[in-house]
Amino acid sequence: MKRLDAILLACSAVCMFIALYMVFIWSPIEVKMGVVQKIFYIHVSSAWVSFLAFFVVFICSLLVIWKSNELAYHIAGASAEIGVVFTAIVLTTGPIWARSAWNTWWTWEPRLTTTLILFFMYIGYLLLRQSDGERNKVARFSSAFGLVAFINVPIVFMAIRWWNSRLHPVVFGDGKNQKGGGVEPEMLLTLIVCVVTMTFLYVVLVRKGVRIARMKEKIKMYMEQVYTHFS
Amino acid sequence: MIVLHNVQKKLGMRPVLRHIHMEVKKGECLSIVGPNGAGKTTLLKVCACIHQIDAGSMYWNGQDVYKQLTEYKRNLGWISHHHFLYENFTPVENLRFYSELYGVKNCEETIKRWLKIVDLYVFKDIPVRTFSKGMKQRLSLARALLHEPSILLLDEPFTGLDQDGVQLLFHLLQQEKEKQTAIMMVTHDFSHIEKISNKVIFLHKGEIAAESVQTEEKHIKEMYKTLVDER
Amino acid sequence: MIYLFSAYTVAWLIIFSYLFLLFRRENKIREQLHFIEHCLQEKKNRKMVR
Amino acid sequence: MNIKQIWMITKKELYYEYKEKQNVMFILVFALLMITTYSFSFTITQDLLKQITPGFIWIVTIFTGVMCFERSISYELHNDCLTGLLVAPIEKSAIYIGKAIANFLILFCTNVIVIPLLFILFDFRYYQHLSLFFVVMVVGLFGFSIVGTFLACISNKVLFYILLLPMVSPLLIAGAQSTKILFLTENQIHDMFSWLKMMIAYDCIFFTVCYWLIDFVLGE
Repeated sequence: MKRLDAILLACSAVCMFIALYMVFIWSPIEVKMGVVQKIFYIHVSSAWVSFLAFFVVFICSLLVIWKSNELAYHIAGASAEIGVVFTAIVLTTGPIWARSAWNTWWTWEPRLTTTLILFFMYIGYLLLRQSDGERNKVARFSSAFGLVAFINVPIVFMAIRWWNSRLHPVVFGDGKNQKGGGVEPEMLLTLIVCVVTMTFLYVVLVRKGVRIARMKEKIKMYMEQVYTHFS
Repeated sequence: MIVLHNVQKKLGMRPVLRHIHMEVKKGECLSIVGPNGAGKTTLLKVCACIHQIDAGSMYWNGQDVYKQLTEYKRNLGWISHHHFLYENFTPVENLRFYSELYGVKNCEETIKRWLKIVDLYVFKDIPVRTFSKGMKQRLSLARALLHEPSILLLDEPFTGLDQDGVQLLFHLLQQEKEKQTAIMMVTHDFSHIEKISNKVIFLHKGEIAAESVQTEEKHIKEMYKTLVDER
Repeated sequence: MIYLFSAYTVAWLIIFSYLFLLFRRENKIREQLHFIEHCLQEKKNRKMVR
Repeated sequence: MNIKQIWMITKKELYYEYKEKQNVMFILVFALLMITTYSFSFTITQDLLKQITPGFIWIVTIFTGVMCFERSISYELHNDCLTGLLVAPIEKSAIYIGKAIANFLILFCTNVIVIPLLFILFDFRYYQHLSLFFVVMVVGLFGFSIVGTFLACISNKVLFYILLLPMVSPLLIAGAQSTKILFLTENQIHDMFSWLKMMIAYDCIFFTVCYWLIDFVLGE
């Protein structure tokens, strides 16, 4: 257990340095947008991690509902937390880039808005997990919400896309990840390395979160023992 | 009447009930006692099919309960210290709703009869929210018994009941026993057990720790003490 | 350039503060756990002596 | 699915609302107060009115709905009546669907009162496509009640608001847009149909999912 963690941590650290090197020094500077384009790497890779995290929440919620699997419940919790953190990164780096590229902080563009709603939904999910009540009940309820929330994501995306394209002129082309012209192979490689790094980081964080959750469980169990001794 | 064979129930990962073998015959009253968190209420909820069992089997009249769920539930009565009444309905409306749920035949007459039995006929058209606690409890007895259940589950029925209510409950239970109803009762109040029960089951940490056909208060207290101290 | 800088700063800040939070939480809970285990152990020992 | 059981629950629910008239009064007064506040907060010209009324109708609906859903569960928990229902010989999904339908009917009735009042108070003249507007309203409210009732079952008072609003945002967008098209740009009526289709798809998806999930959620 411990060893695997160490290996994973080392891997993610090494990857991190490689990624940083590639992002800032190795990869070419984009012609149209200039150096600002480099935000793109961290933006996209954190977006990837957050979607991955929410997908994991979905799968784990299914397992909780279906098989009442305890481990899945812990993983879902840790994953949702990480997802929210990385969505926060996406939501802060996005506007910074937008400011430089489109000269506005925020637009009600489908991807941005969907991400924002996603952010709110999973904050709701985390709050629901922390609500008081019988443990099993809370687990069932929050997992049900995790399922419904994930199903809602594509619908929200569709709705917002239609909403925008029908009634507003499309100002910024097809989405914000549009890169002028084709992608340079170096850029693509850098992006891939960044994504891999972030995924490693995600795995490390999930394992840590699960460990914490388990320890919390243990404490609860011990507390029960203590209480029965004293009563 | 009801037979539980090797029943297991988990809430999350934690097993709440393990290896439960028991049988309640017609006209028999079984009491379940045990410390807090032993799984008494869970056992009752399993018998009422609110919780689904994870392993083992449950039989009613020699057939699997889950294969005749509606029929089984129609024959089920549940009395608890919560009274399950809608505050803004009058007694008649409350009883009418429940008798509709259970498909009681000539319901108006049955309601009238039961209101007379629990001595609330005078107040039949006054909203329940104005009632005293004792009156609500009495009405809840009528609510639980009006479809003439052949299995009766009692979840700490004496909590919050006044002296008259206790007398009435005993009277009704005695009647039910004569009508060959199978009764299961969870209670903390050992003094009431001997008056009605034929058998006592001691539940500890989700397992049946002991069974006894002696139901005197002293005997139960002694056994309870030794069981709790032992473990 | 300033945008690039601020974007990366914010991102790393968020990641590291989350990491920091996680570690602190873990340590806190571990302490609690040790404390309780210790208490229980002591209790058991005392019982055995008695 | 058992129609008879669902109807029993719906009937009880509606009868309960009928007995406790103050609840419906609360919802109505609240909606009217919102309209009043709306007129205070904007200086309304006829032109602006047309722009914001469609959205406003849906905002009023959401806020009144939130009150309605939250109550329909809270009085069930009050004396542990929910356990009473779970022990009774009916399906768990019947309880949920019965409640959802009752909520839908209550919301619909309040809207039938509130929307004409809104039109009268602001002198908003609108006569075309009333039947289409009706259809949009019904489809929207149905999806809204389904999701709202489900979320009310799994959350507590405060959290409910936070969970509900992002969840119904597609419905809100589609509803507001289609209403806007009906009110303002009648020549784009075919666009309205694609929004309507989306709302129907939303209703179907969430009906199926919630219907399946409620068995695992209720009574645990």
